[in-house]
Amino acid sequence: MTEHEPLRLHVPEPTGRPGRHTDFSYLHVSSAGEVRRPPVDTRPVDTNDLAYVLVRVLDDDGRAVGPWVMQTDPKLLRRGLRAMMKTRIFDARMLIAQRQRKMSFYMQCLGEEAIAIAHALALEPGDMCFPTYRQQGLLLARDDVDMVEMICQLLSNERDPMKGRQLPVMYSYKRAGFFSISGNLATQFVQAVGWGMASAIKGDTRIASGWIGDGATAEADFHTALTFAHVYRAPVILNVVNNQWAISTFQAIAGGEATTFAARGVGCGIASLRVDGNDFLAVYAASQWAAGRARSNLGPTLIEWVTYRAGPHSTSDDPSKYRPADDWAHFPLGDPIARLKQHLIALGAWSEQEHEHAQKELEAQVAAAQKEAERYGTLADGHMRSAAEMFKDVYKDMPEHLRRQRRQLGV
Amino acid sequence: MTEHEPLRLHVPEPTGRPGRHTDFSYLHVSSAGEVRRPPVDTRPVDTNDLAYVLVRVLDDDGRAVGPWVMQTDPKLLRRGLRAMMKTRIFDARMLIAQRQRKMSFYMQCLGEEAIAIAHALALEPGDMCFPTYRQQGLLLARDDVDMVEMICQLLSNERDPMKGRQLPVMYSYKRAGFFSISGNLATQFVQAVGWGMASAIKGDTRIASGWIGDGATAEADFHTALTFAHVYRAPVILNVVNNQWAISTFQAIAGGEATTFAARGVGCGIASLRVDGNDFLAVYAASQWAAGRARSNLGPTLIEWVTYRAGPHSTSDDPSKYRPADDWAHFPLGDPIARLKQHLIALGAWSEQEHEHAQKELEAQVAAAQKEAERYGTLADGHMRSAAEMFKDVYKDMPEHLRRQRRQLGV
Amino acid sequence: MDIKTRTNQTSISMRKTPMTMIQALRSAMDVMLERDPNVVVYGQDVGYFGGVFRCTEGLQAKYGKSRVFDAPISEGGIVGTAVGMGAYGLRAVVEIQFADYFYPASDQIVSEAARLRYRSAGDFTAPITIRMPCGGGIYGGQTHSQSPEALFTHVCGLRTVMPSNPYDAKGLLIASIECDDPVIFLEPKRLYNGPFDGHHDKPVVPWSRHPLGEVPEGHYTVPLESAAVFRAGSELTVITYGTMVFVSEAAVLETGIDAEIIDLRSLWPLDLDTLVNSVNKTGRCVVVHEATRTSGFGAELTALVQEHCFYHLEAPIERVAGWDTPYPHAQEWAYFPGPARVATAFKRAMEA
Amino acid sequence: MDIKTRTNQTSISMRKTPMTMIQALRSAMDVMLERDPNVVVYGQDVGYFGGVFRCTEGLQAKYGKSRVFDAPISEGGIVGTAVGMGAYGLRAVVEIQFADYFYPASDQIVSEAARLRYRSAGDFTAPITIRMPCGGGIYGGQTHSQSPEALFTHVCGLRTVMPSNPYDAKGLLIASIECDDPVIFLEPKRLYNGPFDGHHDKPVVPWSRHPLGEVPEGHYTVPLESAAVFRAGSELTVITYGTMVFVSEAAVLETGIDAEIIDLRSLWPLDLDTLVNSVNKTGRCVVVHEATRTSGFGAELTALVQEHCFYHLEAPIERVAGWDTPYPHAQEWAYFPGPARVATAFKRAMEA
Ligand SMILES: Cc1ncc(C[n+]2csc(CCOP(=O)(O)OP(=O)(O)O)c2C)c(N)n1
Ligand SMILES: Cc1ncc(C[n+]2csc(CCOP(=O)(O)OP(=O)(O)O)c2C)c(N)n1
Ligand SMILES: [Mg+2]
Ligand SMILES: [Mg+2]
Repeated sequence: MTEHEPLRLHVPEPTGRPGRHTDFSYLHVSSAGEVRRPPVDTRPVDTNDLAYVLVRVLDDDGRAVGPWVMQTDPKLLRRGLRAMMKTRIFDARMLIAQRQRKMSFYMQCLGEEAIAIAHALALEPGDMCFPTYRQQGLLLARDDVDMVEMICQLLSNERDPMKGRQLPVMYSYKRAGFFSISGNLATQFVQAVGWGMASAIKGDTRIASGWIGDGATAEADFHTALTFAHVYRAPVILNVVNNQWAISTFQAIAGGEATTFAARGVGCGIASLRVDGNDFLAVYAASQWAAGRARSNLGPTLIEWVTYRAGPHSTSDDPSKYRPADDWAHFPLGDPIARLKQHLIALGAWSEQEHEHAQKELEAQVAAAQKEAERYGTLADGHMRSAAEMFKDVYKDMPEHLRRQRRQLGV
Repeated sequence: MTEHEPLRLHVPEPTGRPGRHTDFSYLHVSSAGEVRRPPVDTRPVDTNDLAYVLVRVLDDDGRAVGPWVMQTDPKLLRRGLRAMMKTRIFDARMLIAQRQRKMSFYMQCLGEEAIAIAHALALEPGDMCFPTYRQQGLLLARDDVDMVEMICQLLSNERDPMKGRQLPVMYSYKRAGFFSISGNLATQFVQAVGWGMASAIKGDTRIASGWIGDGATAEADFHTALTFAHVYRAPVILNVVNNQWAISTFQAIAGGEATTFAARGVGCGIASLRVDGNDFLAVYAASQWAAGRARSNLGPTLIEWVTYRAGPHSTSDDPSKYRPADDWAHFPLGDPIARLKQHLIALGAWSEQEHEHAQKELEAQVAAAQKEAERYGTLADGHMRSAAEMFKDVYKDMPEHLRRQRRQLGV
Repeated sequence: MDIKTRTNQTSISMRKTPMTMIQALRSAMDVMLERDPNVVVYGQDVGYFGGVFRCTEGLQAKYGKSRVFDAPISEGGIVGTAVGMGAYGLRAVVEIQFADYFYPASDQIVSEAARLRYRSAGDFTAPITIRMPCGGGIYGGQTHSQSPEALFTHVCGLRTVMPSNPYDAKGLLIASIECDDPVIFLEPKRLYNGPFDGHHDKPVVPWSRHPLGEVPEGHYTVPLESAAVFRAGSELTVITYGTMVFVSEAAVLETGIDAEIIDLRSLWPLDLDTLVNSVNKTGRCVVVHEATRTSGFGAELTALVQEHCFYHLEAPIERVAGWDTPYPHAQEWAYFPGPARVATAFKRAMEA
Repeated sequence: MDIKTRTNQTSISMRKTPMTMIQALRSAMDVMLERDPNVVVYGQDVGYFGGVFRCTEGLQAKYGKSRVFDAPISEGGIVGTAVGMGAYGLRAVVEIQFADYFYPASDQIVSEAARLRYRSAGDFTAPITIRMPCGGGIYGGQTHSQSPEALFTHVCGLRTVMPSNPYDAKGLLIASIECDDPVIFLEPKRLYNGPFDGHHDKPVVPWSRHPLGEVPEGHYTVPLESAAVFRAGSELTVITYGTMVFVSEAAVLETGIDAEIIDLRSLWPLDLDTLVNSVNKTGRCVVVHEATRTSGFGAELTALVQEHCFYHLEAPIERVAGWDTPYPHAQEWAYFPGPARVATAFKRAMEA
């Protein structure tokens, strides 16, 4: 069949690489206020257009515009801003602690703070999130999760609530609606759907919220979650955090080229939105819309949050090897903290002074928490949970063979 | 949060059940000729509308109408008709042979014959299909696959080319572009993409064609195949045979409710079509369109073939337990053989007499093949491949432990 | 036959009915759906139709579609949602249509269900039961015949259970559903209708004519981690489970060797004392399973026995198992480790 | 140190360079990409970036994006497409970022790659090599530390290989890529940079100071199914592989027991003769691996040794292994079966 031209393998490339600036036009950014807001009981198939545009509320001047503007108490926004600031400070300090070898590993959410935090504020008590390792904002948005305890987890010390068994950042807070984080990508996305199904089976009113990264959408469990959520019309919000990168691979390697992650939801019969993840107001509004659907037996909503992973993947990673070092500075959706701050100042509900003051106060809070946590030891100084903990919780009751092994270890 | 109404689990139901006729309006059948035919280099995202309609060429009077009509040699159509008839006769006889316990198991493709056969005729030599157990038409459409050999496989006898190792119908014909069938659903869909990627890597011109059922699209490998096909723009046709049922479960349990399987392709950035699978001309035209895209480095195409599984799932199944017994008679897309026959007669390229004659001739051919195959034994009469075959081909060369085990068995 | 079947007290006085293994399993789910509103049952074809082996027939009609329902063909989704339901507080009893099809669920089983309690330090748990028909003998070929139990026993945090008869099937299934750990519940499909002993050319005796087919109608449990001495004997110890219990019994009858047959029932964690005591008494041991030999669960059993009974062993421990090949279709009975192969091992063990 | 490393003839005269295990693996892929146009290399982060452990660094630049490329985060897709490429005629060498993440690929590995030749009676084959870093010791916690080799050894049709040093790593990887069977190639990540002996509190010696870090630059193979006598000895036999080779060596030095250390290299199919000859000579045997103990590959090794060496055994075969728990993060060194635990087993074996 020599009449045909030879086939070629297409391997997608990012538009920027070290030494070559990224052309972000691939993102297709809508202007603020441009995208329609459908009624909460819209048919999933009718959200198709929304999967290819970008829901944005805050314009370049920090004004809230368009159909997704909600009446939001400035108190709530200030709370959100402070939580974002706290998260960024927390991340920065923990990064230093990791460099000081006080902890073995750390993962920041720099640049993505708005997503988890505005979402957390849009949920209700009792709802359950199934997060990835980059949603510490869900915890830091709350007042009932003790930072000291979180840092003890990070330090793997004597008070680590995970008993030293998990890598740093792999929190679990059932009481705060935060499911145990897994090291295996994507598994939690299906589990979120199962939790939502359970809530529906019991005639409960609580909903689930599942989280996944752009890269991990390539995993099977992404599809599985969409299928089960759609089939059983599960009360769940399916959040895809598209921060453009999965370790060293660009979102096109995960399947983002010439389509969107939101579009996959529509194909599966799920109402879907693509939203500016660095726009606190847009995140809050879209989360509310999706929660409203879930809580009214209207089924799941998939939301692709467009953002940028401003830091390295983890403390084991060096992004300057695979992308321009100053990429974030050119990312068209900016910095979520700066944007909400600008909005609040424009509203007259915040000021530079208040900001500076809050910054200092939060820095002190985090520093104090860290200091206290370090009193219970760090991985480096060997103050950790006893090796006997290793044999517990494998089963509810310890079987004979584990007792034998524990005796063998002499603990 | 008592203000919310209690959540409910939605479990989809078919519109018909034993004793209650199916309402097929859920299918959204377009009229023949109604659906547009985009250029072969269309952008995947621009096929969105095509994923929700139904490409049809043959109208109720057997006329070919609309933009998908192709100049097709009536010889080819006659060949297609004969292959469909042969397949139906083959299935019917093998079913009887199974009831006579000559073989352990059988699976028909009754009612779905047009899909594999028209598709096979649209491919070129060297292309590779990755079928499920319901694409025997791919083999029976060809002149170079010996029916006797196929029946030897079914009988698991001394000449079974699979050496007795596989269930009946699990053929493998590399030379005929037919990949070894797996008992595990969906795996071949990804493999088809891998084969297509390999062809592209080598600068070859051959393309792959992967197959999957509506039910099996819920498996992870469906999503995986779409992702890899999209990312690498693999030269592959992704066929989803939506025959409405997966054993006892209706296609809505696989995720077909209020959406389509074709729509999943669009979401993943793959050009997609939804096509009347009982319309030979539509199948041929859509397959050609997709093959053209693949062969021109335009990437994958997903095609949802809408059809009906007229028989039981397999010889182990009794569909009257879960659906109306006469469901097929009411299926709006009719019988592919009757429809092509009507068309050919309308063209003046076929007649009732020729049909009757062909029927007899093909029956005789199949009967003769069966007779000859049975000369080499059947599973029931114990004329099968030696137990020594069991130890071969586990590895390329038999390792010591298998030699030892073979000696232990004394073969 | 001397069957040491410990059961809970309440069951003793219960009315018994003859049941096949299928009926016994259904009865277990029925009892648990009735008793515990947090129990749900789902899987491929298990809802309206009642399962391809009919184990859940009638349950949807009785308990409604929210508690017994069909699932998409996604083993990963079935187990993954069950884990999520576990986190919520339900007890999901899910069916994998054939054990051969558990692989797409293996990440959810191994990385999630098995480790959830551990990694969350008890914050979340996954008290799920995953039923899977296993084993060959029905001309099912390589994808309807596997016995993958060894893989599960390597995964800490899982319990692996395999009954050999209707009585145990029901009691173990109830115990598994009530258990707070994830349980892999393997059902030897060749035993669904009767105590198949490997003589495939003879008609199988139905359970209605076997004492272990007498099953209490209500709630009872057969405790996990307890083996049964299926047949007491003095000359050698057979450690086995599932279909091979009856195949071993046939080999005993045919060789006349007075073997003690231990039916493990719970594969892991297991009742080590019962094995060790028996082997220390007989001095000879044959391990029998249908699964592929290499790195099969027989390897662990062999290793345990040599560790704990080394000074009592008078002969090498014999392993009888499926050959190290995929389960062939036509040559099924050359593959299946039937009574003749077991008998040969008995003789080797006795003569050594 | 007496290393019986059979290699093919052509290699003997080749120039050797000091290499880390990472460099040796990269060199193997480089050699094969160069020699065989049908070899392709892909996986998560392996293209532009060169792999999270940098094993494929520079290969994309050298061979182009069609032959060395990044893959989506889908282990099932990576292996599934590799099977399809095998059917086409390519030899895919794919990387699973950590062995802990192979589970989503298990259906494609077990049901497809391993059985394709068999089920198609040789019509199609899957000559693929699946590389996976395994083992702990880097504070990776339960999802960056596993050693799942036992699971693969239970699957007929697969070959499972684990090198313990740069020389073997390169020779075995080339042999694996050239092999027409699917090969699971496990790389003990703790050995990437030096012969780690379990003394985590001491700095590790770099490979450049170890004779096995001397690696020929060109093409050579270390044949599959051949074990190496890593250290000759007379008092007991240690059967081990991967990181535990050096841990066992440390235990020998620390106990002064003259143990023969066998480095299996190919786990399955394996070089049984080398083990059996050694145990028959020494009469004592300790099996050592890092993986979880129950149904670990040590169980199979123990079963084989007791079967083939029963009458030569003077003591129960000891197993040293990871505890039957997930790999903990903070308590990593209490989990890891270091020299002290191995030494204790040596002593038990000698005193029995
Ligand atoms: C099953 C599995 N495969 C691979 C990995 C290794 N891994 C950890 S994070 C990561 C990248 C994930 O990227 P993305 O989903 O985009 O999330 P992000 O880190 O950007 O938040 C990879 C490949 C893993 N943890 N689990
Ligand atoms: C992994 C896996 N799970 C379950 C099965 C059992 N099974 C065989 S065919 C089938 C139904 C498939 O339905 P569909 O994909 O619609 O194909 P159809 O039979 O309608 O052609 C099921 C559940 C299997 N073979 N493999
Ligand atoms: Mg990302
Ligand atoms: Mg179907």
